[in-house]
Amino acid sequence: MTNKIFTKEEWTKALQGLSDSYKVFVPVKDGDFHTFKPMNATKAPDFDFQNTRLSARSLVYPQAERMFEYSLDENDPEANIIKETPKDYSPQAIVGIRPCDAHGFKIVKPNFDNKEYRDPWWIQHFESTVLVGLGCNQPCSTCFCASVGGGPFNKDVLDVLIYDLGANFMVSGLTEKGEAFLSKAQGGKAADDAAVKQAEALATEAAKKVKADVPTDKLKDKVINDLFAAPFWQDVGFACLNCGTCTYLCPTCWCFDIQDEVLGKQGDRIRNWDSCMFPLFTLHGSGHNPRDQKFQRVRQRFMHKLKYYVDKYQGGVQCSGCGRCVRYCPVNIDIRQVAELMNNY
Amino acid sequence: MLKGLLEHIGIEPGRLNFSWISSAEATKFVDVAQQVAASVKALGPARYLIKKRAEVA
Amino acid sequence: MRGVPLQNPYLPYPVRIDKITTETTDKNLKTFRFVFLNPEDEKKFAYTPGQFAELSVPGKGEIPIGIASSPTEKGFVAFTVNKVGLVTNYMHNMKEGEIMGIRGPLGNWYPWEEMEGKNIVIVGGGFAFTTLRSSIVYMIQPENRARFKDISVVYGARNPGLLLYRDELAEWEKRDDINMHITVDGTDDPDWKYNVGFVPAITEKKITSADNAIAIVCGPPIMIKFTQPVLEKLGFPPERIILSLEMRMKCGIGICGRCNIGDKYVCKDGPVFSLAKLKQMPGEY
Amino acid sequence: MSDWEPKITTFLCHWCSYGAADLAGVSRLQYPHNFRVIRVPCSGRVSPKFILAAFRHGADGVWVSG
Amino acid sequence: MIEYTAIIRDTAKKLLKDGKVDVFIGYKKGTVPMMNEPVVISDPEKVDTLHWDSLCGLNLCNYLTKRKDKIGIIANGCNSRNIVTHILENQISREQLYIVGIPCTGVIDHRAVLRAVGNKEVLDVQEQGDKFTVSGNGFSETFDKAKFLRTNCAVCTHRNPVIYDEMVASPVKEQEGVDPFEDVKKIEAMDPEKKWGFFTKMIERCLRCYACRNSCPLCYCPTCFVDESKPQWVGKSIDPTDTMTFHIMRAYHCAGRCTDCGACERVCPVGIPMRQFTKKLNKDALEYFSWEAGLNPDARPPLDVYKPDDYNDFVK
Repeated sequence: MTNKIFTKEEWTKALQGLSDSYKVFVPVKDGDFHTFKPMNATKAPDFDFQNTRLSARSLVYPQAERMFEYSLDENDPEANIIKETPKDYSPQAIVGIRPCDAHGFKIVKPNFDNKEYRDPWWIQHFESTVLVGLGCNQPCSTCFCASVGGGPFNKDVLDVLIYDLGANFMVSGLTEKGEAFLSKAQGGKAADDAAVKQAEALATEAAKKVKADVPTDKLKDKVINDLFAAPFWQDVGFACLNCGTCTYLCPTCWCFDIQDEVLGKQGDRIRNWDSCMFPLFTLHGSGHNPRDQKFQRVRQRFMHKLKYYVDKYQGGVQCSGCGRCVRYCPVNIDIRQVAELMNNY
Repeated sequence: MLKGLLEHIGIEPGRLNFSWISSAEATKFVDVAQQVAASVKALGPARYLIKKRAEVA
Repeated sequence: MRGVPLQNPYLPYPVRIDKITTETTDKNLKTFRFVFLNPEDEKKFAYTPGQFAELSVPGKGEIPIGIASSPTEKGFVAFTVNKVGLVTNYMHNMKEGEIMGIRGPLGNWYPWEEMEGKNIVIVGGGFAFTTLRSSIVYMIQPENRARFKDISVVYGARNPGLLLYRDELAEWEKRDDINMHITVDGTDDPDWKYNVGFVPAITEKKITSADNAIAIVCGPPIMIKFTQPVLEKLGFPPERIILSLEMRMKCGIGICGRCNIGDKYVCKDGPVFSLAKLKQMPGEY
Repeated sequence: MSDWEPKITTFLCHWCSYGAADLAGVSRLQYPHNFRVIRVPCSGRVSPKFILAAFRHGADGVWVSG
Repeated sequence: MIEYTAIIRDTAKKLLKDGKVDVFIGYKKGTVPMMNEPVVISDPEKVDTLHWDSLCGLNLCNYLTKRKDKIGIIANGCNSRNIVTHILENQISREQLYIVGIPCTGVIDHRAVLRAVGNKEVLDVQEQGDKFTVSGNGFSETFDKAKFLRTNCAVCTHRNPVIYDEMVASPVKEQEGVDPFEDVKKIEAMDPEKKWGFFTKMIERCLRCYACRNSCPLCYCPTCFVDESKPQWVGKSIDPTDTMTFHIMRAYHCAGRCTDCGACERVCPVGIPMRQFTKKLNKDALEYFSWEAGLNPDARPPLDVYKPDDYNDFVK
């Protein structure tokens, strides 16, 4: 494990150097919030943020992604044959991703990559990505990563972890992929013991600051149909607008829709994020909709995250505790409260 | 009002035209048709809101 | 990088429409017979009755449809398509010889191992008869017939014109190794020689015993709702009532999340479920 | 650019302007040929969606006439 | 403002106890500062969750659509105008409603507050009359509420409810001398290219989550045009043309109906000021038809009626 110290200026410079061998995505301030953008000279990366408004999931699993293309031209001998779109899987690095968002990739992995089916796009994007995490010195009051198997300096899934030591960054390689990334970084010097100690102290300190303690321990012992029939769903779902904010900002939501788009004789099959909050999500061709009421859709979201996923993969809840849905839900439906309701039901 | 909104967004005035012509007013039809064609022609090809191949990853 | 190139589970096999048959008098149901453009794809498309596939029309989209042909029928696959939405409307206007795609086989199948050595009761209604046809054709093949005991089929439609596969039904009716009970909800045809009555009622009349029997039920929700108590009264335990679910689907391989009910995906863990299993799942279907 | 001719999607009411266009034709009046006419039962049938759809498909202009 | 809470609770309790209403719709205090959750209460003992402060910025009228029961609801100026629109459009009947009017002094723009504290995390907000104090880790600042109003509230000229059964306080003074369309005029002065650039940039970040549509009380169609598949008007990806089409149509469907309540901007997860679309329509409605939505339950909306004196020169 390599630990290196960079001053903040050195680190930005090193990243610029790395742009030759990687597509480097860095958090950039865009209006009121931060978002991941490709590294370039015009906008400097800004590592002083709570978290990006949108999770980094779109860099591995784009909101809209072309799957296939085809020609509808009658004169084309290959007309109507659906063909794969060539993709660019050159290495990319997400620098400054928070450990919770990285943890999100671990949560969704069994969905995209399991023994029955393997999603080629997600897997190839994921495998070509170096996750360079930035530890959270100052977790938000809405964060509850520690309750769901993560933590502000959680290292699993990350390839590199950055510690913000004030004037300097201590950057430590965690995996082979991460070490390879670091070895290409120019500048910096080996970290001394004092720095390592300081970094560890930061991590311990931050772990203490994650206050929200969301109970999820008893969820696995509940019976699906009991929770499903619980009396609180109408109340929980009343305020919901059925917008897709929670699911689109979430690092662990994976649902998508497949659409064909045609322009002239050129057709594309595109997959777009979808949301279980939309009534259309489950509308049958016959007009029947098994989840036509909004409380049912709200219930589906929480049941899926906090119960179905738990039962299906036996690996905890489908939530990385990033707190985005808590902070940005326009009507303040709070997953922490719902988790408590479900856990104690 | 749609015309107002579209113009507000940047569709040039003159691209969208409305008129009211009775079925007996063939000459009025021709007049208006000439006006419409001239006004659109003067603006040149449309630049905005044309659906192109989806800009997606 | 591991496992690259991956086989892309979303990529449909190109097929040519070989034959289109209009099944019903209202012309809303047509059976499409497809031939694979690449013969090796037919081998990859090895299926078992009860499974479905995604029919993929370039420019329109994909629809999940039960496979109506039986794996014992070689050289083609067949699907019966009801005209309801964007894709199906388009398909109904397609002609023989046109190219499209199919993707599959997807989902699970009827529990053939469990069904071996048992009496089979098939209850079907309307255009949900497709995978049941597949099953019947599969079972009455000489090489398979001995694996099953008595086969009884109750199949109903709203009127005689809406029955699927009428020629085959008549043929099966003549056989002595399968008990056919064809019924319609009502008819003004004085020459109608089969039953008149709703499927649950005919089931109650014609099926006498649940001994060593397994029931496969596939039909509109209202039929299922009323058939279920009939079967339970006959003595079928929930484990031996097999149902096939419908759900809005996109990917068909348990990834896109749409057809999730409880901890199951209808597309991957279904569409075939026993009533016993369904009772443990939320009733969102 | 001078030989460029615009494409104008035109929605004409069956009872009014379409009749006028017809009459113009019968009377052999000359008018520009840039119009792609869609006859509608009433210009009230024209939803704003249609107008946007025309622009999205690359129309250079849209003319609705009742 | 805060004192309204107690009155709302008392009123709700009384209404529910007397059986005058089956349910009461209001806000409850959020679990996160500057966020409040709409709530429906049917048990008179539970009215203590009701809450009102200057951060209740949604539109409760949204929750009325097609309800069958008798409803008590709180409404400030813009919300009450939407109730009027709902009644006009037969989404709810006046007889079903018991409206508790709130004289409103504007809603605080939570984004502006965050900007003012350098996007640090706010842990607490306290209101004191026309001032409020926000505090978080290592900071505490007091601001003038008037300077932090949402942009729609800052130019609002209908702060008092136009329709109500009782008021929680006496009406406030309406603002005078504000020009609600200052920004619209600025855009109007641009040339087409600049305008297009401005709006394209504005919606660039749109996620197509439809929070703006769903938070809007005007958007109650069972199937929105973006969801229609036969024909499919709009692509569903985040293609810029599709996104623009969605925004144009969404806005246009609000023509002559929008009350500028600001719910759409409030809920947008990426902070798109989409009122720039609807405000133009509001301005045109006012200029051409002297119409402001939801002021009069007896007047038909302008796009509903034919008048020989239409502003369009083609109507002759």
